[in-house]
Amino acid sequence: MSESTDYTDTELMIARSAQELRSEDTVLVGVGVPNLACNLAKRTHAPDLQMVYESGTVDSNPSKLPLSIGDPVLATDARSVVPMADGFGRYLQAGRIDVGFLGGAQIDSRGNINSTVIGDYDDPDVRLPGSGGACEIASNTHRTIVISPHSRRRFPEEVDFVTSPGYVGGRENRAELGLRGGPEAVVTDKAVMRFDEAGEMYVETVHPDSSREAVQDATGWDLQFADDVGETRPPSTDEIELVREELDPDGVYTGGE
Amino acid sequence: MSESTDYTDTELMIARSAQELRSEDTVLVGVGVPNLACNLAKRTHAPDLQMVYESGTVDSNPSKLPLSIGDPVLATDARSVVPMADGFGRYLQAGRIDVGFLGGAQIDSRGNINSTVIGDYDDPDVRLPGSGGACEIASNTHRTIVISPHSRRRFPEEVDFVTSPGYVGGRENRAELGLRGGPEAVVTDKAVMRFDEAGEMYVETVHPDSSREAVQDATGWDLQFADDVGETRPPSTDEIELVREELDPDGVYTGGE
Amino acid sequence: MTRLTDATTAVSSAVSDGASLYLGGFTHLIPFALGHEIIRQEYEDLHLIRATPDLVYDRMIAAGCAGKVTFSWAGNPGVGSLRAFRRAVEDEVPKPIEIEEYSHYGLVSRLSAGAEDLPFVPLRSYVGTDFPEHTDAIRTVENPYDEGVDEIAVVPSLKPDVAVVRAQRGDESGNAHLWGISGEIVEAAFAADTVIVSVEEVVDEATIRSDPNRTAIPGNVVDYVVEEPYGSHPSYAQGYYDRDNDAYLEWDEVSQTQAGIEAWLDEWVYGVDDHREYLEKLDTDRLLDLQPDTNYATPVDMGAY
Amino acid sequence: MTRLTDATTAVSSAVSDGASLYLGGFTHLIPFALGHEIIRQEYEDLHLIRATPDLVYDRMIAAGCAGKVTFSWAGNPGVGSLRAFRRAVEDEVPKPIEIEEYSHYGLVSRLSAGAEDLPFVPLRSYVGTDFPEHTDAIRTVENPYDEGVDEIAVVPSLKPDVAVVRAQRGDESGNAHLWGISGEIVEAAFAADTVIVSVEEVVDEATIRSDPNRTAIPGNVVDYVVEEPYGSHPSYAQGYYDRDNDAYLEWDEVSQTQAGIEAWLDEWVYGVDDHREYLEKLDTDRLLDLQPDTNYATPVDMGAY
Repeated sequence: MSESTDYTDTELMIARSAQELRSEDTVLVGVGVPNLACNLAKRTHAPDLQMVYESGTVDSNPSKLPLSIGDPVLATDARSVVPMADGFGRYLQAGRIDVGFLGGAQIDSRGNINSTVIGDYDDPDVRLPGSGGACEIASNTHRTIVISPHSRRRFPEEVDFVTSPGYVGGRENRAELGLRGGPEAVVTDKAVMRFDEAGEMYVETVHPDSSREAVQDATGWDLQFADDVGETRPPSTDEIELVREELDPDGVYTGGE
Repeated sequence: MSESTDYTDTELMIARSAQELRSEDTVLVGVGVPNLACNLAKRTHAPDLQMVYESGTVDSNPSKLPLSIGDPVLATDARSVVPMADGFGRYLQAGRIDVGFLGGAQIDSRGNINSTVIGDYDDPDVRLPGSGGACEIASNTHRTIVISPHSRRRFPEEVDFVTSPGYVGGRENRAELGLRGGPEAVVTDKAVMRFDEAGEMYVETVHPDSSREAVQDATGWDLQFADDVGETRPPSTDEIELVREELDPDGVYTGGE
Repeated sequence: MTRLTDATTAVSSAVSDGASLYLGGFTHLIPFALGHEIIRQEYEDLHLIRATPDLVYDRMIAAGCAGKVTFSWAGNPGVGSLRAFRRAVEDEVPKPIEIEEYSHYGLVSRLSAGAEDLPFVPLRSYVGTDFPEHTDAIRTVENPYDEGVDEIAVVPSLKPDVAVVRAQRGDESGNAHLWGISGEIVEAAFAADTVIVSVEEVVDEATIRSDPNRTAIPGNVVDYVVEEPYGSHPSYAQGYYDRDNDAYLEWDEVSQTQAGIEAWLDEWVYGVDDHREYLEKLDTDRLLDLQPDTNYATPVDMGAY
Repeated sequence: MTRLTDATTAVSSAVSDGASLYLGGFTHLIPFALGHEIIRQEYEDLHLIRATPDLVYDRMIAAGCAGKVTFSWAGNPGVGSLRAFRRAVEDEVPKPIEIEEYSHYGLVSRLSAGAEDLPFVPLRSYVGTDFPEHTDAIRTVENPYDEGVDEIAVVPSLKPDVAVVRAQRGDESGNAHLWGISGEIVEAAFAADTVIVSVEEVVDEATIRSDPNRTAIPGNVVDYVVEEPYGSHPSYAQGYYDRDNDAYLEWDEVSQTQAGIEAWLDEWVYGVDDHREYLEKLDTDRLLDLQPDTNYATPVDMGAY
């Protein structure tokens, strides 16, 4: 597979996060970039990937890009469709979902995510949409993958509101609290980060067009780097072709940025 | 409607307990005598009676006598069929069932019922089938109707095990405990009994072939009688004809005794 | 017993100022037609309950109907912000609203508890989050068993005064079949005191009884039945129509300002008598483009015994 | 991924001495064929879990497979006593068994909690009864809200090692459609560690995916799929066959003595290799008489989008 040299930041994030998925995984998919990443994985190295949506569709097989997570295209030809109470109870809470994809307005060094509010809760600067299923996805899956643009505003030392718990007081503390799994990777437009034994974020690879300095500058705390920090593998030409021609031909999610 | 003079004790119990049902009722039906009583009511004065079974069938419309409460004849042509968890949770516990029919091996003066064990729980004389849904029916319906043969063994001063709560410590106590409704009538082969303000059983009517003395003799405590205790109305010839020719033509439940 | 009526009667009989109200559907089967009717009847101080407020509550908020919103995700699904909701929360425009916030499972669990008349239900959420600090109803109870966590979050029962839900087909008693994504519709219908079910088609009782496992909403919980073809437009109805995505994108523009919304409401809500008139105002090709191809499920044999 | 195998392999792979075991179905869809296979493989000290032990557990108890029974109603449905169960409890014949007893809702709630990995769930039962005195697992927790009762009963999660359930049709991955009365089958399948699903017919995946709302048991929870026509005989399978009531009445006679049961097991269980051979021993007219008339549900249109 030849490496592409013509790709956008979003396309890199899609291709890189797709690599986090394995064919035997069951993944809780969000609409937009996570949906593209999952579909890309399914069409490449993870053909048996099972996509579950928080609307209660299990092993969806969408014939086109869903417009929302309640899109009928996710129900037609699905393996099963259940009420939300069961999707959250019998799948997520029961530990049957391997991977969750999350975004968020703010992410801190422990992988705690805020998608609720910027500023004071009772007198907000920006009122964000809120958790949706994110709190449950972060609490109950075995691995979460976080996708986000990289900036100081989005990577503050402390989030304004913990919507989705990461390694709250460290890895051990998370397990003691009865929370499963935890953040596995954070994929941004500058780097790929993981979490160390203590549950602290560190940079694993830096993207080809970015740099160690650019990554640190876009982060609100003194970020750790792996001893052997490498360069992120760019998307292949095949991956880019799939995204552009089949998965998002109208450029709904990949055209803009 | 002419009164029948040719009927068995069981037929009288069926016809008399059918009279406790109203057309607008939703009733939790057990197999056997309660099933016959409900179907008799539906074919006579209560055409809109909704029969719900603890197997989760709602407004069943059985084309023949069900052999058990899981009989497919209760599902075919039903209004709705739900998992038991929902039948017990969203119908019974939620207070959507007006009337429950219960039997039992022992009934006491407060209408507490034992269908669990005769003798010591850990070293039983007779191990009975147990609650099934009886505990929930007695706790959650708005009225329960108890059907039982009348004998000192079956009407002891105190039951060996409270499977289904009646007026536990009296009517007020029952409400305080968060229990709905309570026993409305006890129909035996000798009399019809109800419960006074305090939740104590009293005789409302004595059956034509029985007597006040026979009823007291078959009861393990000093039974109260209404001031104006009357005679139970016998079944009509129409009712007996319906039971014998349409509802239980093989005499499965009405033939024996 | 027939419970069939029209939208105007159903809404005026069921809803009153200050009522708590749930409008059903998880981006699928949203009762837009009845939502618009509620706006037309100018109720005030409603407590609006929905996992995903969506455009239907954005409109009700901008119209001044809302006093409080209980929710778990307030966005324009697949598009972006819910602007009227944000204006009300951030700037108190057109009036301040109170909010009560959960995650999806928390909100769904509250309705489940309501449906089963339980005081509360436990769930393994909210640990390590800031929800309990801001949502007083999220509490904990001790686990009385040795197995598992020492304590667990609980949420209390939620019983809306009124639930307005949609289904694809139902009979005149309100026994309804729904398929595809049901979200939290069924829990809400069982939890609410008064229920309006709005269907794409009224069918005879025999059709419903032919497949009782599909009757997720029984007439037992229904008070009013309203037949409204395309009653979920611009949202979806599985097997009937797709989402009118242009309407969702348009709303992102329309809702940039309160004045923009008011002009829109004047034309599309206050300016029409009912949903039929709203549909007639749409271009025909807009509806035609939403039709899926027919794709029947393999039927099951219930057996005649 | 195919999970299709035969009854012998499924049972020998999934079950071991001392395992906790749930055999599904609320008088409907009882997995008799696999129950008999478990007896044939002579497991011991099993913890048998079922709301209604029915004939299938009566046979396993008499065969000496059971060490404990967790249940809520132990009778011969519509007929009378469950005699082997009673002999074991009353007289320790053929060996003593431990019992753990609930009401139906209590047992179903335990499986629901297991299916959702909750430590416990509340229910409004057991107030004023003698259950809590004899069943230690029934406890209470305080209601942390002002609304409703001060305290409420709870039951703990129950996760059987193995669940054996039946459905009318399933694909080779174990995605199964079931209809009619499902009892507590689905909760148990989600609660158990290992699941065997036995179906009347194996169908292709497209049939299952044509009606995803009907897929109550997804392959996600299934380990082994076994195709067994008439696998619930003598109990029912909606749309496929009625109960063989003579067999239930006969059992009332057969089970009068332990010796009677042993003779019956010798002929009908140990004396045959598999369920096919058991069926071949039955008179043909006995099966023919159980066929219902065909009666299809009105299908739904899922739409192709």
